[in-house]
Amino acid sequence: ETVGVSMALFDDNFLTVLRNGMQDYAKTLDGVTLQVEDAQNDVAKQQSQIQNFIASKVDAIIVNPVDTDATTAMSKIAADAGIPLVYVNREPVNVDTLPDKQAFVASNEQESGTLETKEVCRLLGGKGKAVVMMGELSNQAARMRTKDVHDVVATDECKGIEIVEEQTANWSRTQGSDLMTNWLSSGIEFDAVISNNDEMAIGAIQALKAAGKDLSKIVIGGVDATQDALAAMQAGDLDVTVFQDAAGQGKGSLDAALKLAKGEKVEKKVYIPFQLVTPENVKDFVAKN
Amino acid sequence: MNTEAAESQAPLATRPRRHRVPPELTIFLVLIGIALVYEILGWIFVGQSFLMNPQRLTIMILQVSVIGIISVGVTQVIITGGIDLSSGSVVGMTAMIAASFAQASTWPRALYPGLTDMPFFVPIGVGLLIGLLAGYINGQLIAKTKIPPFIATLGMMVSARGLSKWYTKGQPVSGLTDQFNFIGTGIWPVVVFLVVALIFHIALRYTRYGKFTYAIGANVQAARVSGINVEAHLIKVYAIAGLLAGLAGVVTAARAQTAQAGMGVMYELDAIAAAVIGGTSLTGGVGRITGTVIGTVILGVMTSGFTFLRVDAYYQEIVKGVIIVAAVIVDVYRQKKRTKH
Amino acid sequence: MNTEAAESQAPLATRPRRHRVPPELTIFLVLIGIALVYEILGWIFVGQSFLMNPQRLTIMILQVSVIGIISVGVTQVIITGGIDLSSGSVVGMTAMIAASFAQASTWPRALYPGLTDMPFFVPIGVGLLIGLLAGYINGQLIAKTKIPPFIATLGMMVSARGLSKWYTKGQPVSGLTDQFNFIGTGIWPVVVFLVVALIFHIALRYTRYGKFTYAIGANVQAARVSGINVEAHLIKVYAIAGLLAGLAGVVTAARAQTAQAGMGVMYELDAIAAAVIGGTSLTGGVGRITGTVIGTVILGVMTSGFTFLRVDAYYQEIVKGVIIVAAVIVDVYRQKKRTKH
Amino acid sequence: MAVSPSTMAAVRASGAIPNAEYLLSAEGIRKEFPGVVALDDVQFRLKRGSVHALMGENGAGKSTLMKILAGIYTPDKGDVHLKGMEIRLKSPLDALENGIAMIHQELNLMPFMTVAENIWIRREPKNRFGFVDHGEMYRMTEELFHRLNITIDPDIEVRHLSVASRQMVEIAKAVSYNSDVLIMDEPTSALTEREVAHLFEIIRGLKVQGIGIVYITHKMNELFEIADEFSVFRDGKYIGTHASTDVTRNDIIRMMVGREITQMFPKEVVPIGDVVLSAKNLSLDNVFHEVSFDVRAGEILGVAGLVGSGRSNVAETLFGVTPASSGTIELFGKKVDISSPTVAIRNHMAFLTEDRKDTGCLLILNVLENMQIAVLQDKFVKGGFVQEGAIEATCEDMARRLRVKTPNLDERVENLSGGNQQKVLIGRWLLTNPRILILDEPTRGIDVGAKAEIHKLVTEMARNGVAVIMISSEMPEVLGMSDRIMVMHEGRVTGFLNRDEATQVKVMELAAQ
Ligand SMILES: Nc1ncnc2c1ncn2[C@@H]1O[C@H](COP(=O)(O)OP(=O)(O)OP(=O)(O)O)[C@@H](O)[C@H]1O
Ligand SMILES: Nc1ncnc2c1ncn2[C@@H]1O[C@H](COP(=O)(O)OP(=O)(O)OP(=O)(O)O)[C@@H](O)[C@H]1O
Ligand SMILES: [Mg+2]
Ligand SMILES: [Mg+2]
Repeated sequence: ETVGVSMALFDDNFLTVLRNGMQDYAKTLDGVTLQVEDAQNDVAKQQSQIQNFIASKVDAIIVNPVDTDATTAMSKIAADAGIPLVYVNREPVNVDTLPDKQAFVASNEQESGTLETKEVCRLLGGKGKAVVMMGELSNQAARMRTKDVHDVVATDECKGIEIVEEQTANWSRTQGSDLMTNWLSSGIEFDAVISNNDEMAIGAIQALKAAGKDLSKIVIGGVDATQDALAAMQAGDLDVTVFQDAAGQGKGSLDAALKLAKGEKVEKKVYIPFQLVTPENVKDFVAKN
Repeated sequence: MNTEAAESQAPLATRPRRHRVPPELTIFLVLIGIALVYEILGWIFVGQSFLMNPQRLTIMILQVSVIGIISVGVTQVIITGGIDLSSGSVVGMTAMIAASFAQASTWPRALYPGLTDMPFFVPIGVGLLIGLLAGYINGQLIAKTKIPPFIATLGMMVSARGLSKWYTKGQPVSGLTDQFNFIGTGIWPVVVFLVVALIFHIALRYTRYGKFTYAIGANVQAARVSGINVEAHLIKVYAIAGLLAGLAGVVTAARAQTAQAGMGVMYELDAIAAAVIGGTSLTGGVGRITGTVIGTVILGVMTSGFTFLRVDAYYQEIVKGVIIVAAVIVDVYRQKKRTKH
Repeated sequence: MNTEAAESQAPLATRPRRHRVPPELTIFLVLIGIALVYEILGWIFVGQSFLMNPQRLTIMILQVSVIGIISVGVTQVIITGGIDLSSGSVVGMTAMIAASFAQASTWPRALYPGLTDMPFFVPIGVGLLIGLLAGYINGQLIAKTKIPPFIATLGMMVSARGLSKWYTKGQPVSGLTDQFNFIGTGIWPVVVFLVVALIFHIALRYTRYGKFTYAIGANVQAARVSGINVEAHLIKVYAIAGLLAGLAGVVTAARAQTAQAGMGVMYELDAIAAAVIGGTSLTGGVGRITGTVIGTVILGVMTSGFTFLRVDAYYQEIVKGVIIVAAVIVDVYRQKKRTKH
Repeated sequence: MAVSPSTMAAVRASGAIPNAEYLLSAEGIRKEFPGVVALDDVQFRLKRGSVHALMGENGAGKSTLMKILAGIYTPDKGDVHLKGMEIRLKSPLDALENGIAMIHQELNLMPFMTVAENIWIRREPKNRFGFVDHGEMYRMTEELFHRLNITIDPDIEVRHLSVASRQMVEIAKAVSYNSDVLIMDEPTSALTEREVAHLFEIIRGLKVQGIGIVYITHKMNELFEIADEFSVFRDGKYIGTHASTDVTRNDIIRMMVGREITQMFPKEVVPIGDVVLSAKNLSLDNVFHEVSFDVRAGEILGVAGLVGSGRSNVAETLFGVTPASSGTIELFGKKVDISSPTVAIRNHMAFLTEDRKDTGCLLILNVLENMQIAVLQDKFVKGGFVQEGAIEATCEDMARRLRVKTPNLDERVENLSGGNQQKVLIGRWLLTNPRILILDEPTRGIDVGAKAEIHKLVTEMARNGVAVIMISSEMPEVLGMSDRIMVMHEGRVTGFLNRDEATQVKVMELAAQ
């Protein structure tokens, strides 16, 4: 069987793990070929890739949506062509009305920012000042995770936390570092850094170290549990991150796609849970992502 | 004098104009060449025909029709000797704004709850207007303040992208009416592209607007002394480019049935590449819409071919860069041979 | 003009070389202006000084030093009348490749487990070499096949980005040695930037290399009939631009202490913008490194100022576009006033 | 046997110049461009210490042959000998290293670089650290200018210089190579008499040093003044070589164009009508001041002056290219604010500019597109669409009348010879049927035959009631064609002379003050 895969973006560390998980799994299966495409964060390109897959008569399609609101059109195209479609990692807007032969495999994105912020809140003892580093503003994960931060801070246990600054560093480590330095130079005081991903958090750590700040006094949280993040956590710099089973999602989505291609039935929604990573359990994750 | 005069007059009277090899021929042959290579490789490696597949023929153009629409405007800008870096961002901006006037009342999170279910021409009109306005501002900046087009449109590129993120604080705009989405379904985007290309092909070749566009690109000083109101004309050209970027934004939103602030990122580069591959010269004065259409289709064929041949995504980009360069090398080489000295 | 004519009638032997107002003065004043605006707004809204803060002064330049290093090369390319779109991608590519030779043996997943803990000059040398090679290929394509620089470097842009993704299949390269990271710590990137700027400032103004560069950009035909080997020189200029992009890649990786395939995306635009803001003309023949440095610093000041004034992220981009345009408008306007006739 | 440039350089350096009858000779040269045979079995022989003029109509192939000798084109056939040794030039650098320097017909300077940088490019003096020594370069330029008696500031950027000054810089640059062969392709087309005389002094000085000079010109009188011998080309073919003392003006013209040209300035005195253009106290800040004059229908007003006297600037202001800072212009008795060329054209004006490369030709466009551009402002357009057939026929007709030498209207203007480019531009303006025609150096680089033709056209237009303002640096042209002559000096009008009182001396007196 040939399965066409359209990834939102190749340059993303987390999605790279997911993609590789899928590809490694495919190699263990007999007669399964993957055709993986990079949508470069472009909705239209992704849609075209699906249409190209259809023209090439693949047996199933896996989509990691760029824009989860654009999935209605994609579902329709695939359904019209009669080719099974599986969404992975990002929840499509039409998740409750998916046509036949379509499914969704992911973790519940809402959990990640929530887990992160709750742990930060716990470490702060429910009060203090926090700065928030946002990912690329047009990106849904960035918005969702930032919203999670606000939701958690609005809860009773964490009401004492004040968000003093909130800026974007576009998922990037260097921009995260520059943003942190700019904050420090403005004399912003804070007790925690809540970052939308690990890369920016690491950037913040580097900037804080360069400024001679005592990292043990500042709680730093990220999301993704990348290798670099786990290393930072083991070094005692990073306090919180959230593990999302990228490889598991990759494997799960391919399984679902192959089943659908064979005409078998699968669950419409397959959730693979997030897991909180802290210095206590970090060892369990080092080998995972 | 008589023999002399007769001789020097003869060429003009007897030799017909026209009927020269159109300059697009080479690049058209490059296109055919690429397609044939895919066809042959297809039979060898995939056991399928590349071209004899109506679905693929459609998607080949469909996937680049938005680039094509932009590129028609960008071609005209480049012919005047300018450049437009803002088109991709204008696509994003108009997609967002147009879509916000195209939301259905059934959608729970409409941006303007009071303005749902508008007839299709409202969002389309708004989109075109926003594009036109962006282009008009570009044109004004360039014509009036004499800053380089690169900077004026770079500024617009950054600002328009910012505006589309700001407009809904990054939230996508979804739940669009079927009426609006219609323009993005099936081969409608292709139709829009080809109609736009035809209109501006005619405008460039057969109207005064076109002649002036080329003259400005060839020598702006001489054009001014020849009585062309260069400033007014440049504003027109940039406004048209903006209008077409606006149209492209509308089509993009309708195709995706949603609008997102990140739409159209880097489209300006593809559009410029399509124009240049098609023979438009970045130094101005040279270029044709037919060439741009061919350039656009080359980009589409290339992409479809990669998927068809199951080229690994990692290699796709590497090869894409090489093909763009190679296509232009072939073109330059053949042009040079024809005007050798 | 009459005074000009009168002057040129005066006896020659006695007149000293003239000391004219440097053309960078205007844009320098723009920079000062922007800084002062921030300073004043700072006192009003934040109750703090913008400028009297050594940490901020450092980060203002630090955050743009990589752009600056690229821009020094890009400036030279633009002076010849060309353009380099590949620099951002070359940064990404060299960052990846250089970093892969800089991994520490303590890192569990080194790409070349046999080649860990190499002395710092190995990865740096590799990075510079890769950059040089990319630039050399650009130069060869442009000089030998006569394709437009836009296309040659666009091809390189796409291919090099593909290559950096392909190199580790998208995996980041981390766990770099402290020796290697050193060049990215503290104000070292700033030092590298300023040294590079100084070297090429001197090269452009006081060496034949520089004179040839300007001559080619001002009038390539004249340069050729004056006996300049235009092709060989262009190859040199693009190779240097590549080399500097390579250096920028090394610094980027060292600063981030990791390399990722997406590094440097869009840097080429910032680098070109810095050059043009600094007075380099995209039509060639005009430009100075001092101007480019000022242009780069303007970008840095702008960014720091936004954070300082707590400008909402959504507005930042909108305002950034406006400031870029406004800076160049002021510059163009003042230049015009000075050479009015 | 071909000798490499380095060998030649060595030979040159050693001073052991092999004996040969000719300094430079080219035999059997053929050069073809797509659709045009520019040179066909052409020969050319240059003696040491002599000035050899090349004559021929526009498009005869003069520049092409010279570009071959300067290493810019490679010939399809034929060979070139320098001092008896065969050379094959592959680049301009080859030519320079072999001691051949050339002043090109179209000026080739770097506008944003200083005069000194332009002259010494590639040969900049270096100090002991290997850096360019600007002080030394300035000094070298001064020395060179002093020797050639040129007064231009070496430190000024070339873009600030007038066409004439640029021409002088080109000359100085070519001389600075100390070459054995110096090719000058129409060096005087932008110069007034004073500079021409100056140039001839320079040439005589070079001759004495044994340098061979090739001199291309369309100005007959220059030929007799400076050339020792001359060769005539016609339509890419070699016609013959003669000593300039052996022939008369008419002989040469006959050789060049194959016919007699009886009337060089076919001036007709026609009845002069009403004032159509009246300039009152026109000034442009720091450029020209208080310029007032009238031009009447049917009148040809010649404008004379030295280089840089501001004539071109006045013309540009009249046409709205650089609107006046004060003063008024009346057209047909009504005050008109000519704020742009568009306005001027709408008021039936036409303006042939001085610099055909910078402000005239659309080089990369074809003959048709170049000719039609001005007339499209208000004619040959219906509902925005250009009436292709009509405009094409009209342009073709005009091209034939002006005897433009081009394969067809589709030819890029870039590929036309300089003189033919000028004709295309004249055609552009004649097509608009102007009532006021401003001509700035209308016959620059035009051959004698075509010149007579253009003069005839201008006369004809005047007869039809067109008011003509003609700026010219060629004294015979001004004197021969004008009804009245306005003379300018340093941005001010210094006097008017009527046709019957005007003489060369009187004009010069007013021009030089
Ligand atoms: N690059 C070119 N491509 C095509 N045709 C050319 C090119 N250069 C010159 N020609 C043609 O070759 C012929 C000879 O041109 P050339 O410039 O040598 O004439 P010329 O004798 O110098 O004329 P003029 O007195 O007007 O300068 C002309 O017909 C011209 O159109
Ligand atoms: N683009 C320019 N920039 C600066 N100065 C200029 C420019 N063009 C002309 N000038 C100067 O303006 C003065 C008047 O020039 P103008 O061309 O009007 O004189 P002219 O009498 O027509 O002389 P010419 O025979 O050189 O054309 C000259 O001193 C010239 O150096
Ligand atoms: Mg010539
Ligand atoms: Mg003049």
